[in-house]
Amino acid sequence: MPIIVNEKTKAIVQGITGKQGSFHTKLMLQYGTKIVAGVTPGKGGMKIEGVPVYDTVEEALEKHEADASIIFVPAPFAADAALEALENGIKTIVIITEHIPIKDAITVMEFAKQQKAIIIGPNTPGIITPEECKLGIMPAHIFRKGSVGIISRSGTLTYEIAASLTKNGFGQSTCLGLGGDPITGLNFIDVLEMFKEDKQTKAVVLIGEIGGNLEELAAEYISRENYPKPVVAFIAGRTAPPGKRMGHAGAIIMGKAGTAQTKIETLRNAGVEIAEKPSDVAKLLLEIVH
Amino acid sequence: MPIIVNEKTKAIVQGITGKQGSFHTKLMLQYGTKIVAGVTPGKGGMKIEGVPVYDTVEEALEKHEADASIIFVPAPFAADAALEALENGIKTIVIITEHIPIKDAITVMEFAKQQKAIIIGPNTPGIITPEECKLGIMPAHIFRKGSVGIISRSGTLTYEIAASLTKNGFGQSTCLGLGGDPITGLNFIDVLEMFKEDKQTKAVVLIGEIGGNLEELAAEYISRENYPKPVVAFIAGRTAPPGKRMGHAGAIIMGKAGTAQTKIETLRNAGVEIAEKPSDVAKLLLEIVH
Amino acid sequence: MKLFEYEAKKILANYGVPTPNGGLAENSKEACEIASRLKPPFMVKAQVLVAGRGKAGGILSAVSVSEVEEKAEKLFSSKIKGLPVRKVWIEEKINIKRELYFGVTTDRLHKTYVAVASSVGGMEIEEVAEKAPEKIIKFYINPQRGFHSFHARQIAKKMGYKDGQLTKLERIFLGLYKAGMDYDAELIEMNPLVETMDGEFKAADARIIIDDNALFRHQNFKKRMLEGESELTPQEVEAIKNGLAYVKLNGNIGVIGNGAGLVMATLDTIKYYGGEPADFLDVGGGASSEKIAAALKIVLLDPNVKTLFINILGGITRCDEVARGILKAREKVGVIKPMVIRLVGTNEEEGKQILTKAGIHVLESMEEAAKKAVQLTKQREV
Amino acid sequence: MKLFEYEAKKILANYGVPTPNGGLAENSKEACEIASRLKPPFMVKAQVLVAGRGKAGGILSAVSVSEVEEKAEKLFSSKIKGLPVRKVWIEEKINIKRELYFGVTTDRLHKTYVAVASSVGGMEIEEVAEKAPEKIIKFYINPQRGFHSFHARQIAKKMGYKDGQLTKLERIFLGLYKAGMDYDAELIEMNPLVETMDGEFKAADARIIIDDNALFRHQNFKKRMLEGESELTPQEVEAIKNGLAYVKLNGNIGVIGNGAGLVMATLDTIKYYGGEPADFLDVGGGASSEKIAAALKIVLLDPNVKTLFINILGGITRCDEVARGILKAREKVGVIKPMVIRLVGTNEEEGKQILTKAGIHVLESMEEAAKKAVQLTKQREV
Repeated sequence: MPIIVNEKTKAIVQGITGKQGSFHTKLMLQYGTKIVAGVTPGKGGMKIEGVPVYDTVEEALEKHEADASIIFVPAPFAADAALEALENGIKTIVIITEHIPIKDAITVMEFAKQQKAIIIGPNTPGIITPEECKLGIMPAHIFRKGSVGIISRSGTLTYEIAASLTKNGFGQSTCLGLGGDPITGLNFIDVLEMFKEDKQTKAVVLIGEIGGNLEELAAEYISRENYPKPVVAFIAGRTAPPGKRMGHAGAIIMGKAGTAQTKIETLRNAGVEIAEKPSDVAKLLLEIVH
Repeated sequence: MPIIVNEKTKAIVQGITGKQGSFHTKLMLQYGTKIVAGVTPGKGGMKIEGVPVYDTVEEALEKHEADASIIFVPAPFAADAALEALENGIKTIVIITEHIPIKDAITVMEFAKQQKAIIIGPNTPGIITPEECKLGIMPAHIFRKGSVGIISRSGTLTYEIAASLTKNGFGQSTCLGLGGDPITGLNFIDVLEMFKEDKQTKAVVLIGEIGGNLEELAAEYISRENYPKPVVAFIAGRTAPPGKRMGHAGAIIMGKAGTAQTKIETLRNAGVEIAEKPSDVAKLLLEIVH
Repeated sequence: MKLFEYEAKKILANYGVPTPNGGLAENSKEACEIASRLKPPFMVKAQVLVAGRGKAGGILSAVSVSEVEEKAEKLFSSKIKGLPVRKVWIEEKINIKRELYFGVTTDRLHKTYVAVASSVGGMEIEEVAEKAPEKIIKFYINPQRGFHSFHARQIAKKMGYKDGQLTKLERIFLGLYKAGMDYDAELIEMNPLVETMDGEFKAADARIIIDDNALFRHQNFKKRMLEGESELTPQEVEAIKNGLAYVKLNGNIGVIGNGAGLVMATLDTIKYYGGEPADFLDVGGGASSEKIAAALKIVLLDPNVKTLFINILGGITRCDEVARGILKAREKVGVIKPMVIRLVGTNEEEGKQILTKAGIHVLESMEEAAKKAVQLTKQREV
Repeated sequence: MKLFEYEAKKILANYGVPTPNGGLAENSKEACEIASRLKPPFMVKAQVLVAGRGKAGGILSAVSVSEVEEKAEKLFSSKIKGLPVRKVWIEEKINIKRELYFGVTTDRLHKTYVAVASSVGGMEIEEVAEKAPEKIIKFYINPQRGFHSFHARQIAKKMGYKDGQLTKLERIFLGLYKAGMDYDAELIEMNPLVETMDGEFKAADARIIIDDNALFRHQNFKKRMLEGESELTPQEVEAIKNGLAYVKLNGNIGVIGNGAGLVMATLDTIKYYGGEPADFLDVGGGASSEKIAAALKIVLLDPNVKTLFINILGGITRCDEVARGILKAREKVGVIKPMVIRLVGTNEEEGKQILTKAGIHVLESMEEAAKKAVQLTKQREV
């Protein structure tokens, strides 16, 4: 039983009629994810890949049962979609959308806290529990069911590392992208705690990057809690200059804060194995296993 | 043990340095109310009637213990003062101030709900538990300790009726003004419930007026709950024309809603004795007692 | 404070709500000019602050520019429910498929704003609520979370709209809500909000009432109100300027008291004894002699007032101040009408002395005093 | 997006925050005119979007109007940290009793806005936080409840102020907060906020950074940015227009990839093998061949770039689209530089075929490819 999503998860897709929304609905259905309904305001009555589309989440939930939502709505309207899902009782929300204003994200996170709901993202590839449920846009074929949990702030870098793990015989329990924005729903500690309780997960891979201090806080947590499972980390952005956003809104070194060096050092001091290159992650896991 | 305030209540006065604030601080102290501190931004360090004044509620509560606040702050700033009291943990707040914008009052009430705090007012004469505690601006000499609870939407009309009760030998447990604004912290039902539990209270006087339907809802409640104590009501505004605000912001008949006639009728149907004139309240109570 | 239709429409238009093309005229020539820039047929609407303006003949239609001039002239030279017409709004008539209602107001019980929508519009929403309550959609707005696009869509959906109309209504509802919040509206509504034959929506009539207590945040409107251009009578404006609450009534006993509830009860008691109050005047708490004098001036100058009943229960209000104010006003206004005065509470004795010396009789019981006032008035009527 | 000092001050002034009297000059003659309307002495401040402008000679003082002209001339003809000075802000010098700090920014851990205040200002707040953390006051703003007057007073009180100064600071803090919210500021600060000798407060310097993702709500600023008047280089603007994320670096290996983390890791890997990346360029997810071509154009036109390393891990991004984009760009730009391409994932085979046919070698391992790129570059350096 992995974390957050599994074979029983029933999801709706908000923004299902858009280019991305419809494309990934197809892929998620192919993967076996239970997509029960879609929502696009003004497009109610359509079908996308056989999935019925509604104008409002309220209406979709009158007709279908769902506990999760994945959001592909364009940035100016994405926060509204998330609030709609929250107010209608959805407890797991994956926000794929990039470029959501910080102010909007803050509003969403506050409401989610009150509703005791989980937000994955924004600006995330989503979450996948291999062979059970994919709520996201990650290429599915690189993942295998297994015992390594992945928590990441980056999309393609996760695929790079997951593919390498799979190739080296390490399947995954659940892989989750926190999201590349400064304000995201989950942080490393939240997910480390979930993996701690999850029996399927035997080791955790943490993929961080410059900006903020969530990796440092994770290190503190690992050290303080004497974290019971091995953790391997890769931190991107060792060569990033300060004051520049490296693609992700959240990947920026402010003054002296948020450098890869500090993150690496703090994690290492907490007993976390540090990969120098993406391919080292699998090597380090092999060493730990032996 | 009467309701909300008693001899143990310790209060601060917000807006203590103003004309009204300082005048009524003196009268409340004379009545024996425990006023432990005052707050007026920019006036910290002063003393009013021997009460130390602070710039913020935070500071006042660092130095003194208090569980209530009475607010005399001018309307444009009164909501801010109430929010300050709430955020600093005060659980009983009397807002004397009149003319607070509805939008501001709504903000205060929402925050109070979250903090599980009681707001009396705005636009209220306050609350008095005779011979124990007066948190308000009512003339103290007309009240006597006794067993009649008074809930009212009007100030001077309460004095009129309370004085007549006292003259006729009926003392009061607690007298409380809900406030003359459309949005107030407490409604009749809230206070009827408190009086129900209060052993000292043997009968309740309900003083209503035109506007809204809180009297009608109180009638429903009395009838539904088979309210265990006798209730006598006086409703002001039988001759008020529709669409006109009668002094209080809340005293207005909108279309056909909020007339005195409907209120009287509904209350009467719920078994409440209706006084035709203010002096009839005491007469009806005498009848009930005999 | 009520805004004129043209003001409400301008505000809504600024918030993205479609309104019919139109313009404001202060005389029939201007009306003509405006009409010549618009597409016929036209609506010619008197800008007066009363409900039921349409039924009272304040809304006329015209098919040509010359007819606009004629109808405007007619409005300018008439009174609508007793009010002179100073401004006329000319707009393009819209072809109506369906009349809807949408508004935001406050709710006492829920202590918040409530959005009210109905697929039946064009009549008072209270009337709809009575006749077809199932046609009313109410949404209570969480004051901290606010009213969001998706709320607007949920409402539009429940009104039976879909496709592009759903999102059009979404923007209109949201625009109205934002306007309402920014302008401290205690009521903001489009009635009717019209669905046109080609599937568009337009606010055919709009109403905004600004919370009087929030007028300090809207100084331009406050100024207009105090300058007399509002739904208020000159006496009501005079009262506001003096911090008094005044409402004109139809009787002949002038009433002044302290405290809204007490004054209402005074009116009721007068009526109980067979009299007819001429007004409601609340001087509020702790009134100075100047304020009392201003109150007396307003009431004494009302030609309908035959006698004056002053009911003071002194708490913060001091009876001696009241007494001095009464004498001051009598002197200044120079109008002598019989007075019945009930004066009890703080500094009662001093107050009584002052008045007794001046030959004014003072009573202690409100009910006795009311009876006396009715009696005196009846004598004067004979 | 960074705003200029003069813009930030104008915004703050609109929200009731006192700022020194001043004006904006585009040449030294205008500077002169502005100064003649102000009270000497003056500050002459280059409007450039870099930190540390003061130390770099971008802020000068002058005692007379003629000296203003002279100093302005000096600034207009110089570069501050490599940036040309196009505008100069002239203002009255204020007499400083104390320099304070107040700002509002976002906090990742608490997922909300945080107000930061300090009785030590005039230097980077991070420096204060490091040297004297006890001098920093932080207040996390509840996003639903907001920042109220009383919060501002609590902060001012903790900064040691009382009496009238307390309420002055209250209004200033609240004004800044409101400006920050209305302008979607991810950072808004006054540094220093000056307490003058006569007990007043003035924002002597001000900084606003608008959240780039919220620029759609601030079209005037977005327009200005896209027109090139911003902290961005022309290449960065070109990248933004094409929906690309581009950062210029100091090396000579041009890097393009899909996904921010992957590109960062690519840079790190290049460095690991002894190379120096010339840029960071993320084409994002699902890039079209046009987007890829635009990316190549930006990187190929950088004269420092000796070789190009393209790292694509196809998920949503299709490898054949990438391949076509590469060929298109090479043709269009007409600049031939050695390329190392790593291409795996969706439609990998097709992509490889397209490139191989065009004589471009394609690798599968990112690390192999990085090694190869470094090698190639070293060869070209010799």
